[in-house]
Amino acid sequence: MNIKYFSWIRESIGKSDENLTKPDVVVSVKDLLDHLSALSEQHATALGERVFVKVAVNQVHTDHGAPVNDGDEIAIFPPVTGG
Amino acid sequence: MNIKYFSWIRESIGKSDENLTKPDVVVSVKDLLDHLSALSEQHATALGERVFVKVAVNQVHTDHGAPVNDGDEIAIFPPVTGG
Amino acid sequence: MALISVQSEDFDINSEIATLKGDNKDVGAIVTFTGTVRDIGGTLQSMTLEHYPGMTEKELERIAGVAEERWPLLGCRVIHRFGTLAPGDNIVLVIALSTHREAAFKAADFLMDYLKSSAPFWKKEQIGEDENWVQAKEKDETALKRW
Amino acid sequence: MALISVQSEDFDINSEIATLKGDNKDVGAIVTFTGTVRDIGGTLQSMTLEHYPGMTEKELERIAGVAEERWPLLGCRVIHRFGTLAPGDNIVLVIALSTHREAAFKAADFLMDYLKSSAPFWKKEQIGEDENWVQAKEKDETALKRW
Repeated sequence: MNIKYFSWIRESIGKSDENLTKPDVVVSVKDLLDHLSALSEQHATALGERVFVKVAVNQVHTDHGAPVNDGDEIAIFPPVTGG
Repeated sequence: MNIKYFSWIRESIGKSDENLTKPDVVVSVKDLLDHLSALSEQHATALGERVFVKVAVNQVHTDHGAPVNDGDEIAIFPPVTGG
Repeated sequence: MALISVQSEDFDINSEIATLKGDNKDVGAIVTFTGTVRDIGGTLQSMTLEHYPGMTEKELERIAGVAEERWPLLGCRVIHRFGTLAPGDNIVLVIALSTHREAAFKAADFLMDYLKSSAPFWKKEQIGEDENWVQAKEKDETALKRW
Repeated sequence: MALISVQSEDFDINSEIATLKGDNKDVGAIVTFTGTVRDIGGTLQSMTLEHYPGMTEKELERIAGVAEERWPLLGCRVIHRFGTLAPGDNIVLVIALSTHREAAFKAADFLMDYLKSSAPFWKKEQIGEDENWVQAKEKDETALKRW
């Protein structure tokens, strides 16, 4: 799966995207966020406050309970502030 | 008093304004409309359906119970349709 | 203070916005409403707008003053045309500027509702050989109850 | 079908309205909303808008599609800029055309509320030596409950 980061989550993690083979234990968005948080201190900090962590799967907003699959494009970002 | 007519009330009466010395019996807008209606058949037709007769006294919308005075500028017109 | 114009000439939205905004950096939201001459049946030749000179300006200023009291506006503009207009022509322009979008939307919406039911304008449609005065809509009166 | 653009260039309201309206004589009401870069304290140097290419366009099209289903629109335009903007610059333009004013006002207001809370844009402010990501407002979420 391809993971994209935006805004301060991108800056905090220090990269705008990374590729990952989905571990078997990762079934939901929440599982993925837990898995990513264990990758590095930066990931842990960026993804720590889950209420500020929004996720889109294949460019559609989803909640943390939604399923993820290998091959998905997963975007992780803070609440949007456009307009 | 100066009476101004607009829109189809103006066309129906056949003039855009007329001057009038206020008769003593005319105290309210309603009295004035009654008085004007007696002036001619055209006035009677134009002012017949009172729900469609709106009045401004000295360029301010008023209801038919409002007082009128000699020297007032009275405008009589149908419901407005601008915008 | 709102800017009010009652005129026969057309208006230009870009330049009206630019004038209102100037270099005011507090402005974050600009809402415009433009009303145009409809010709849904395709039979309208022209529309003539009569108004009550003197009262019209006063009434538009009064309405704009109410909007400026109710919402924190950084600019407010009302232009209403009179005379003979063709299908598609502009009739009225309302602009409201504010820091946030809610005030700008509400003020523009309010201005149009009040203008529709209290500004002394009357529309006459020319269709073929006929001339018809446009009838007032009851819903324009009921729209006021929102405010 | 709504017209959607995500671009770094500025936009021109007059020409966008002209394109949408064309010679459609059913149009009677045109509402525009323009969002601009605020600098209330007078200290902002610039604002940078990051977005999610691909999803942004999709999301704006989705929101515009909902508006077009809910209100009888005769035209709908959304332009959102990205990149680095100066105080006073335009950020976003929404235009809704309809026969009557109510639909045009409601659709433009709805589009802005939804865009604010779902279009994937993030603003960063440059103030002196500091750079701060703008925080999302809770009221943008609660604004959605109106619809």
